[in-house]
Amino acid sequence: MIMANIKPIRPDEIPNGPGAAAILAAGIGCAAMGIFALAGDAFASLNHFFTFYAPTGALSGVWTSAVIVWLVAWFVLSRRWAPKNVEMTKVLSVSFALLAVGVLLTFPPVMDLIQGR
Amino acid sequence: MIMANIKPIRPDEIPNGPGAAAILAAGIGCAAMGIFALAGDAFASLNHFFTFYAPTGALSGVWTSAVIVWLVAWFVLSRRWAPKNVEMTKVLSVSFALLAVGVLLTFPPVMDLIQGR
Amino acid sequence: MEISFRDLMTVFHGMGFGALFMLAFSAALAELYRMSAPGAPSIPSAREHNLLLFYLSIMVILAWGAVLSGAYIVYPWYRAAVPPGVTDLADYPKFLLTSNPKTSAWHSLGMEWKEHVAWLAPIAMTMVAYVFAKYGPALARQKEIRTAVIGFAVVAFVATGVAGAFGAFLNKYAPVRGGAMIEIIAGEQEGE
Amino acid sequence: MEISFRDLMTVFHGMGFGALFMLAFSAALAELYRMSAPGAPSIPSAREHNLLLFYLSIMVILAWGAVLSGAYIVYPWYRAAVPPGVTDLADYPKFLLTSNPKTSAWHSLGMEWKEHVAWLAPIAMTMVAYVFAKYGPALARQKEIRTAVIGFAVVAFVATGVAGAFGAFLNKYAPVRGGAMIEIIAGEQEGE
Repeated sequence: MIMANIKPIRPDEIPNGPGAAAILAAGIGCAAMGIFALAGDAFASLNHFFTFYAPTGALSGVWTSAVIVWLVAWFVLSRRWAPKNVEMTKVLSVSFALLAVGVLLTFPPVMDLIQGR
Repeated sequence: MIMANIKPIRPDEIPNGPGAAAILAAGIGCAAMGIFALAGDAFASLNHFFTFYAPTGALSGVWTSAVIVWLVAWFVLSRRWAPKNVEMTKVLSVSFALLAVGVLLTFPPVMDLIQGR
Repeated sequence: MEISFRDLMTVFHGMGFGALFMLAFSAALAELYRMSAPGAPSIPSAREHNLLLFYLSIMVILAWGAVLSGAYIVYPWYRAAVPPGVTDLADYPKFLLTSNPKTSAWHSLGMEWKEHVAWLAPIAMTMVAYVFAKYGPALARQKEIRTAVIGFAVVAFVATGVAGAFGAFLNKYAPVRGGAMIEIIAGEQEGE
Repeated sequence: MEISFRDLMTVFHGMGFGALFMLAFSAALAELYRMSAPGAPSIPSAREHNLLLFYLSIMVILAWGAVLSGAYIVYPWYRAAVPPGVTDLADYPKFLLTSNPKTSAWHSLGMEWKEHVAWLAPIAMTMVAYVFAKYGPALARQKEIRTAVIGFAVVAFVATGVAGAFGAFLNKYAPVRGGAMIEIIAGEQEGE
């Protein structure tokens, strides 16, 4: 992955990899929440699929799936980046962009706009 | 007043008098709020007296009076204590006791208990 | 989606002033505690001091705004007397609550407590802000004053919490209502 | 003074978890900002560090508690389908709101926004607490990580604010209701 690796780690320093992994994973989780929310709203079949627990409806599957995506992303990124220093500026931009996706796609007027309602 | 004065003031030090005045005055104001609230509730004539602004009823006079008592107490204490060091431990005990009076007397079950309801 | 004028004023009172005031509390308490801790590892800078003083001043304004808007705008609607001949008490929250033994304590405990205890908060916070302005970091050497400042601030927080929590309940069980309707979003029919 | 079981659960969701979480925020933001400020006048002590970590951990629990209790306890009551033949929608808040174009946006904007955006908060706060645990004062030398931590925390705060504010409105205009009544204070007849 392009962001990984690079700067040598000073002995007294915690590498920025674990932090970068947690931050990027949180961005991915937030974006997943927005994307799944939109998908569940737009497609009846997905809405049905996401109904993990009937009384809570599609929300149960949307959040569960987003949380799984977040945790898997965190786990995978952690394993790759734990001992390294990564290009934090890039990680930061991507993470905030993903967070923005999550914020925008959970906002109903944006959801409706995308669906052409 | 027994609490006033005593310790000499070191040149690099702000005397505790202004703080003591503000604290004791706040205690007096809180107690006044409780006492006026109880009085307005217990006596119809006072309830009538406290109705400074009819739509708000007795509450308008209760709070206005308490605020006036607080500000007057603050002004008077400030003038007396401003340049001095006072016995802060005593001021503290009295202020917290007055605060407790305010807290208790604004609690309706205590109000009712005192009025024998 | 629309809201009545009285609802909107209640929102200003409860959320604009009251909730903002409460939300500001934890930082104020933490910073007051820390900056004036005896043996604090560092003397706060003038900038830190001024920032906290500004923050406390805003809180004082919010506290007075909350009690004054409550007492002079919302409370008169809440306690408005029922005109003769009116039997629907929906627009007279106090009498709606007291007309039923199952709800009367929301007034006789909740409202009566709230309307009085809330006033302790602006008095206490004004003192807190003044004392902090006067002493600042020197509070670390004034142990008793520091105790009083933190003690009064905690009581102000709790008093506001009581007022806010009962406010939320009262706003649910017997909301003030009426006045012109203000449309926030044009009506739409579809459901999902 | 009594409260229904469903109301009580809504109180746990909204006040016990949600409001407490929000009230904790300002101190968390202030301390995170301060402790990790580059050129901070002092290195936070281990005790300060552990205290903030403990505080953030409580916030993470409150955040998850708020969304989970919302999704699995309150939301099912809110969205319950109206059985055939029932015409009084009072116990079916979603359908009560969507049945009227003047209130439907409280659902289609308020609830639909709230139910999704609220989930950003526990994800973001979990990351914040983890990163603070991992780096602590070393954040002062990790400028980008610090920016991310504070940025995500602010978004979590705003998302919770949206959820909480709409929660308060929904609880007023279409409260979840029903279940056993729980008496808090025995009924009394007198009014004042």
